[in-house]
Amino acid sequence: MADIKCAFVIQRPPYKSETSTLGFTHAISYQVVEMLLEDGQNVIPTVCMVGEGVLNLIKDQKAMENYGVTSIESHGKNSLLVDLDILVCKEDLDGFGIPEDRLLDAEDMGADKKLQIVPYSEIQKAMESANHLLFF
Amino acid sequence: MADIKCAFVIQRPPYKSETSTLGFTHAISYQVVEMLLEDGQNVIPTVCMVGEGVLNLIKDQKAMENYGVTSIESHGKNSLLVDLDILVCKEDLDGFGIPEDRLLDAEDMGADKKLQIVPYSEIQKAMESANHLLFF
Amino acid sequence: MGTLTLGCFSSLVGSKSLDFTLKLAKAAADKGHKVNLWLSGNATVVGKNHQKHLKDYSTGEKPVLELLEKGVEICECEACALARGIQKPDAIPGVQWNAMHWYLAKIYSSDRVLHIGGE
Amino acid sequence: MGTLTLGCFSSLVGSKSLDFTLKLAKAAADKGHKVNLWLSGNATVVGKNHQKHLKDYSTGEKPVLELLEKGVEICECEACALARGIQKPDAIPGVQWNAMHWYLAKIYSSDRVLHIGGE
Amino acid sequence: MKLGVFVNDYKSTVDTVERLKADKLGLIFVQNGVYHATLKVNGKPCPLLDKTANLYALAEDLATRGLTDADVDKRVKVVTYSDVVDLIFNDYEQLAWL
Amino acid sequence: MKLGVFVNDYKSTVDTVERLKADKLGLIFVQNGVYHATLKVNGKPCPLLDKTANLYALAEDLATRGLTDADVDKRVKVVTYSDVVDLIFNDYEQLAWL
Repeated sequence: MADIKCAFVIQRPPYKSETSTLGFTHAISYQVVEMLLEDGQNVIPTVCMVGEGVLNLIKDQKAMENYGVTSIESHGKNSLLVDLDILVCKEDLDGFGIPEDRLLDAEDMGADKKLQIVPYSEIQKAMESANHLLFF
Repeated sequence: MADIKCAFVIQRPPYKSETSTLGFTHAISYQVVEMLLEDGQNVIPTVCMVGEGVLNLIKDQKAMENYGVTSIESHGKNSLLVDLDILVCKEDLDGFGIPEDRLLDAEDMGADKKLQIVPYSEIQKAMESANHLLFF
Repeated sequence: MGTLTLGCFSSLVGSKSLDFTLKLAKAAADKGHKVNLWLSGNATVVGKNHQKHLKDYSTGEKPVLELLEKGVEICECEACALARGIQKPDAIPGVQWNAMHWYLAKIYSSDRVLHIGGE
Repeated sequence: MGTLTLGCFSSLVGSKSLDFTLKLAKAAADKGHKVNLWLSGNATVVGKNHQKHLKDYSTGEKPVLELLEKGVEICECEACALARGIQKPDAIPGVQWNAMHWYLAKIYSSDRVLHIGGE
Repeated sequence: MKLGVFVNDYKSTVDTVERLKADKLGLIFVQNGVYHATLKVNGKPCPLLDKTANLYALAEDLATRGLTDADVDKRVKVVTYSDVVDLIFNDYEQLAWL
Repeated sequence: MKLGVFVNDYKSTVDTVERLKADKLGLIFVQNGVYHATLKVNGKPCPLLDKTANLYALAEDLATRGLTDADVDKRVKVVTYSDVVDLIFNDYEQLAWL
């Protein structure tokens, strides 16, 4: 049977509510979903960062040092490490004046995936091609 | 000793978070605060409704019927019944196009107090003359 | 008849998003649809037993029991519950505890998914 | 030295407003100020015992115990706690349970009040 | 795509909804989202109402806030929970809560 | 009045802050409020920074979000929790959390 595609759209800023963290952790759990499915079945999330959601991706977050909690940066890095596609809205980054070199990567963890900075129209396409949308 | 005046500024719409309900219930508790204070000491809240907060005052709220919870209207009426001053920002009512006859009163409960619809400048004055501000 | 999977992160009291979720689940089950309900984040409090229903507050225990009786599958995020001091013996009997892949697995075989995210 | 009364409605996990409140209370107490802390609404979960501190989540139990040791008076809204299924035996020892007039009475004799309201 | 959007708040959701495109778009106003269907701000109805012809507002959430059918913009259909279930299964394939 | 306002969120608080008046007004940016002190939107700094000369941003909340002192508008002073306690007792008589 075919894969089921889900667009996980993260649109809220970090650390105000739990929602961006939960967006990443729910997406990462696709790795083990096969335990509960039949052979060949899978759920593939694409993570889309839009609006204030792009603020979650700024690197060097000191959340563990200051609040004793895993940073959202770590969750983003883990998402790359498990080969999730993370699409980042270019217009929103530009609007906030955030250059690409301020954003997280997971090279130090040996991830092959990188953030994919794309125009909003690409994110629209990802949403259109998804079976289900989940807004975080 | 003199009274301590507090401005309780309710600025959020109803039923999205608990905050407007808690604003009214905290204000109403001034009635029993003397239990914990010395003779002659008192805390006097003035409730100020601004911005989307004015939406809490629309009458005929069917919260008990639909959600099984006390309506914010009831809390507003109880506030009038215990003689709290409730100042309502006229500019915000006008902006939303809400006429005075859509707002709650507590006549049926025998309250003497009514909502006081005032320009924002009066609310500013109430805040200035308060010892402490509490934004809900 | 179809399958609807609902996910909810909203807290029990104050926000009416969780009330909405429970009511929509009931309306769908009443029409004969299969309904799955995933509770995560602050929504996990709804799966706790001994909620006192005071008139000023929403309560989740009664509607949760009703949904279970109607065959709605309800699961809450174990980590989210533990972090809030809710332990297994506190859970409403019949509410499952699992991790997030439970939700994705239910999504796999759903016709419709409504994810009610953060506040 | 002065008296600071803090009130907080925010939930323990997710929002960092409650973390802010606990840190500010500690900073003020460390400077020798008298601090009172009122917890209402979703913030009452912070007064529950047996919170499991997972790395992904804020925890309140440890900082609450620290504040109590520093002489900070902490009280939570009894009705708000009960509505969330938290009962007296679940309370962290030393955290008071009372109604809202406790907060107003503390405000009476405070030099400064910071009310951290809804979300 | 056939997208049903649950607009559940008043202020904060407009930006995201504004830029969503769909072959068939429905806006279902619930919770404080119902103010979009009822309030005129400085005399003007909410611009979201121009976004699609498929507009719905949940009756219970109107009544809870003291609003009546007469308050609802004529373009918006008042619906029950049962209607919402039918919209979900019959009219929209993807759903969003904003 | 001498009013210290804790601006704790990014989008939703601007309206209320805009119309507050005080003899002495301080804006203390905490939590996501620190974005007001750091982000330029379409090249423009946040208009709240023109509202008063007494502007502060909490160091821990900047660092938590991956922001550094270099990101902070020059008009804004970066402060610690200990500094905030002193601001509360020494500089402002009334406080607001918005």
